[in-house]
Amino acid sequence: MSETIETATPVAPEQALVVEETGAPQRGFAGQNVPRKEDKRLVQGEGLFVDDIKRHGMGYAHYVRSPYAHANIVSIDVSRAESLDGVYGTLIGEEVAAVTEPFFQISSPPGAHVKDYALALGKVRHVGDPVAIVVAQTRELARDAAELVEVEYEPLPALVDARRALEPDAPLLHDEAGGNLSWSGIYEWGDVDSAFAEADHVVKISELHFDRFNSTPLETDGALVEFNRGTGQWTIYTNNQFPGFAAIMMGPAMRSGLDKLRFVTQDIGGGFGNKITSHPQLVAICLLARKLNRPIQWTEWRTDFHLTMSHGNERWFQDTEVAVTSDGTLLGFRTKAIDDAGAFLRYEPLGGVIWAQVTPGCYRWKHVRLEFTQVMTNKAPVSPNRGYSRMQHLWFTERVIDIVAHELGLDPVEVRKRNYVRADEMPYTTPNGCVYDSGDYARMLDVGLELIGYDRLDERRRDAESRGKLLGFGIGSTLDSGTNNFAQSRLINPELQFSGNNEVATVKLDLFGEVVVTLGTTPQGQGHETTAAMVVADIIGITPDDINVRAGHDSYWNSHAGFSGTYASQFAVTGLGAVKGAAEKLAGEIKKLGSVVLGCGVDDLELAEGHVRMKANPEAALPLMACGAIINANNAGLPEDLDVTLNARYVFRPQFEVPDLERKYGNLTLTYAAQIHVALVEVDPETGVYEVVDYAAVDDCGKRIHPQIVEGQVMGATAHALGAATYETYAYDDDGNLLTPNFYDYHVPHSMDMPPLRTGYIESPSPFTPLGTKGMGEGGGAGIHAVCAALQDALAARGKPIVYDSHNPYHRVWELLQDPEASRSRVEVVAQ
Amino acid sequence: MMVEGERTFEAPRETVWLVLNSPERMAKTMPGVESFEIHDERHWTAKVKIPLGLGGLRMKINFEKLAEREPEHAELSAKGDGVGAIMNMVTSFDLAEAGAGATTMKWAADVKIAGPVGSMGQRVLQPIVNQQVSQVLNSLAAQVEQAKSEGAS
Amino acid sequence: MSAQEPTTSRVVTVEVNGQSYERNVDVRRLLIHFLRDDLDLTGSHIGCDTGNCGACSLLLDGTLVKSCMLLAVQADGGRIETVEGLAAEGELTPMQEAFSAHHALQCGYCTPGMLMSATALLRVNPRPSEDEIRKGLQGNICRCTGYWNIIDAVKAASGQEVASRE
Amino acid sequence: MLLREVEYARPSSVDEALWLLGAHEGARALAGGQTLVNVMKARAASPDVLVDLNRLEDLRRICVSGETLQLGAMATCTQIMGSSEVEVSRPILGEVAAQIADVQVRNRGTIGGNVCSNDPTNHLPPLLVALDATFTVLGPSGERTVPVGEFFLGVYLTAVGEGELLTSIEVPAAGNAADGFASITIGRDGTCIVNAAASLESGSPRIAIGCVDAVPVLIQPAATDEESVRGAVQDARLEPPSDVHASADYRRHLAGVCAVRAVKQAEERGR
Repeated sequence: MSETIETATPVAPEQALVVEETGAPQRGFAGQNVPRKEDKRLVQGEGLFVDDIKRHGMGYAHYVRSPYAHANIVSIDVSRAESLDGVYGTLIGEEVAAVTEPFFQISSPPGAHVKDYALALGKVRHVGDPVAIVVAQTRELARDAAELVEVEYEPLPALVDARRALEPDAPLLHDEAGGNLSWSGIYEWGDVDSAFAEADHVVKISELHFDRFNSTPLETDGALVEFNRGTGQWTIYTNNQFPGFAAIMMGPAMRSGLDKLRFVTQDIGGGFGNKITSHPQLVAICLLARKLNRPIQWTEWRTDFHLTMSHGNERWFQDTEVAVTSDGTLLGFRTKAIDDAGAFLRYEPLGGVIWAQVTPGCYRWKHVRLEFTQVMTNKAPVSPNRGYSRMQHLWFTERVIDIVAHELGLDPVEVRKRNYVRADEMPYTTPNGCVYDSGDYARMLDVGLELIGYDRLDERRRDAESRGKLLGFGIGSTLDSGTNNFAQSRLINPELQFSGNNEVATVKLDLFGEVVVTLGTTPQGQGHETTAAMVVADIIGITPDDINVRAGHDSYWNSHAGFSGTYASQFAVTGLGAVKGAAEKLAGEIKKLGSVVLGCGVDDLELAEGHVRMKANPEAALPLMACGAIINANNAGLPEDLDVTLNARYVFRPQFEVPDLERKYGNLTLTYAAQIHVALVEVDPETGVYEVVDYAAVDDCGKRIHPQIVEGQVMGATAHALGAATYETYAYDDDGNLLTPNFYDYHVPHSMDMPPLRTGYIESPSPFTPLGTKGMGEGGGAGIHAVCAALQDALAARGKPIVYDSHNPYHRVWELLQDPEASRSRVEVVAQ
Repeated sequence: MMVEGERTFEAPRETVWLVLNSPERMAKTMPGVESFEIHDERHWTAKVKIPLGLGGLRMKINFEKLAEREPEHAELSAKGDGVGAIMNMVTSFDLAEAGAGATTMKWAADVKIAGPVGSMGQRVLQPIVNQQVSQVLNSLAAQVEQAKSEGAS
Repeated sequence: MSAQEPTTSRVVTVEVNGQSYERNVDVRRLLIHFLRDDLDLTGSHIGCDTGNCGACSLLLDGTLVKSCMLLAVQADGGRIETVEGLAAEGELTPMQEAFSAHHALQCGYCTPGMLMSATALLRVNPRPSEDEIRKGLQGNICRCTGYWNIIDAVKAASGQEVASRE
Repeated sequence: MLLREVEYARPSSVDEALWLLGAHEGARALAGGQTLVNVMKARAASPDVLVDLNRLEDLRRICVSGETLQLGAMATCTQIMGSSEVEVSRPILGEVAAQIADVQVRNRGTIGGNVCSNDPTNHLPPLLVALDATFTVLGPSGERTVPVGEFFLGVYLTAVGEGELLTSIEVPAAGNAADGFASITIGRDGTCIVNAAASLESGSPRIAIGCVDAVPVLIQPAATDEESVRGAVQDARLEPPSDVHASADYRRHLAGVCAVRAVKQAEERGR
């Protein structure tokens, strides 16, 4: 297998060509909506999801979980459980601690001192914290036995409000950390003080709150693990979406070489970031597979997912001050962010820097100070959730824009257009050294306004009034920054040795002419098999149907690297970049072989219609099948120095530098897709019940390889945002009980809840990526911002209440209507 | 959740106090008691089957008398442990003469329910708790009547 | 009086997608687990614990049900249709074709249940309005698509015009 | 989630069902199972024996006898929605049945199961209170009819005792009565926050409010104007539960709103 690592240097977006029989050039597959390769199996129930996998003699694992938010574990007795017929065995925290190390902590101190194991050790820190696992012959028996595990707890006071976490009398979660602080840092760029000196107005906002929710993929986490005693290797069939990260977490903890951890995924029932941090569960199941010497199957229950898995970061923004000139030009802002990480740091405190990828949002403010404080509480651990950490910050910037506009009597559309980064400023360097690659936000807004019928807004207001409703109009402007520079983790912990990013693909031409593609990614519905095939087809001169893209990820394919996975809006850049690189290498080798066989120069050859052939004389052609046969099985007489394997591996590596850690300055991500969304809501003033009655989503993710898939991602992100804006919340009572542990009380949007949707797009190709694409799919929570803005607009007529929370269920809207002053007291405008 | 109220009994304070502090009599006020075991005058245990229409919820409840100021104030802790539910309840009783051999009892209970049953939601649990409480109070009244007729003191 | 005594397990005979099965089943085993674990028919999925998500939807004697709220023994003697039975000899149904053509699935986890609900809807209502489609699918949660493309697919499968969004 | 071990019997007659319920301690009738099975999955409740009523077609019958609409306890929501008898004699039942959960649940869920579970969020209990329904309960000692005022005893608790079986629900035919229903749910079709049903006969309203107490609260204002209805709701001194979806105050407020809306809808239909 030949191997080179190249650097993707900025190239102009190109248009792949294939040659038709006529010889006339025509458009390639890229840019077309070809049918998804994945669909045929999925619409027939022939997908392979993790719970579908079975092995002879496998045992079913069931977790015993804490009913208390915070308690010491006095004793655990599994004897009655183990004596039940059909029970294979159990696992408890002491055993885990005896054979594993605590998980590596990303954080610098104090978070670095947190000790986190696969099962609770000595105390439980949130409702659902796992204290034991029972394995039995059937799912039912495992659960029966779990009820026989006797755990004695000594309840402790629970910490549920992050704002209290640093008070001296606050309950302490992790003694080793010496407090509830995980990480804090001060970010300051530009000249904040003089910006405020220059300002005509300073708008002060005492507190804003971004609520806790997550995207609840319909398939919960799971794994089937086999342990090979002879080789000491674990094969982990799972739906973890970031095996590269899981391996880094699990290997050292399990005192195991990474190659002993074989990760296999196929179809994954949604991820949205929520399936990145299942490494504690995977470790526990691995230990059981070894201890009980049989395959172990674990599928998380929905209730367990809600209680324990991957909540989105809850964040407060306190003492915010915004410097504005009288014409509505935004100069800068100061704020203090308090981030609630929950009980453990499974991916945190990376949220403490990820937000900085979009520091100024879509706007040109130059002077920013943000004090970031992250604390731990007796709630489920947080981890990446679609829009991870940027969404919280973008919601904040959008709230600020609308509050400023409302309080200064300015038009939210005008204020945005005045302050958006302009198309002619692209590529644009932000105050903290990030580079917005391309885009035209003002134009996107115009498209959105047209789609929503902005010119008929007054008419619609009157119509709503005539029906006793209040109509509101709101904009959400967001960025979907993609392709991380992992060096940003050093802003959290300078000791970390991560930087840059990468992804791997292999493309080979097999004995019988079959083109086979393997990816390091772990798709969860993004259609990687399809788009990868399109890119390869355009380069090799065949059709996507001729190409077999292996489904999922398998460490054994050797087609993965340290950052392999599907997360953080990057496949269209890193994944397809790797695919393109590998396909071009293969194309080069095919031509090299062709030149030998056809006796001509490499440059005289082209690839088309499944042949390598002479441009001048298409009759002189060698079928790909022949190429595959020659190299793989019929190679006598080939020149000794012919370096052709027809098996190309390519590692795509975007160009990044390590940021200046002192100034916290540098480029943190490669691409910036943008979403400008516009929402119209109608509020029933009698009840606070409201509905989104019209919605327009305008997206720009550069070159679109498969427009339908891109639009599908936009729709999905929009649905998540609308759900979070109105219905979805992880609410806890004062004792730390989760009040929304299932789909009754955690209402995700149903088919009846979705508003009429219009979509628009513009294409600003990225100058920094091989295909002009930008990573996309997360969105920036634009729907949350747009609904908040629309509510504030709708309620303005009723005492100008301030929408201060990202989550606005009916009762909160009703409270805003009842007592607008209570919310207005959060805002003060100081003229200077 | 906090539930509280006030109730007047046509009986002297001593009688009400006696009932409140008699495990045997208190046992009779609880719904669905299947067995009852007294460890000492401050600690006792009851196995109950709380009648939910969908099938009774079995619980083992340990009672502990936390404080008392005879004859006007008492505090009782009840820790219930059942599959699917964990209950912690601290109830305080304050007795005052209401003249003419009557007694008013101010009571307040702080009820905490965790586990799957807890996740059934407050809109379900709160009414259930309120209902159980009013049943307890009614049978408490009955016990007081009985104690009075027995001339207990 | 003489009545059959209650038991904790029973012999169950069902016809699934035209094939009949007989198994001895624990009474407490839910129909969805019976299909997935005992019959190895893993096309129908489980997405919640509470009967909300509809990923396990199937047709029992022609009626759309959620198989996580039925005991397997309750299906005894019944005729079951699941997603695996839609495409006879691998020939996709118009509904399956429409789901693919309109990108009505991403991860594909809700798709089997969604297809069964959509199929059941068109059997009783061959040309449903958009509201009727939404109501017909209200018991099936999808977390990827936001439903818009699914609604389009059902429209298309029922031979109706699908309007552009742009 | 997974059930505890449980015994199961499938009676072939109502008598057999009754015998099974009486002969086995901890036995419980299994109707549609759309609530019971979920509660059993959570293991929040675990009957010892399930007596499956789903093959008892007699219990599914919907018929009109004289001035009374008789609904078999095992009539499903879907059945009620499509029943011409219901359409003719008390259409509101079909309309409200159509607002329950989703297609799959309506296909299995029965009117008897819905009222016997009496979850505060259910739509049918307040509706049947407003319609002044009566309930036929069969027990070892024979049949008895229970007026709606005595039927609902608490959350998951009704007058149907151990060893008894709810066989049918009788609702007076509308005659010149007009009915209305209003509810506030999470989203278009999510969990109910507050609901109310109203039935007006010659101006004297029966209004039942759900999800504000353990059982539906009946209020009977003197008149149907908004002021009287709101006043009557206030006089009821509701102490609603507060939860993640609504504070007690908000529920109290919505109770008034829903009551008024249900009455308005009834009046519009009356005209």
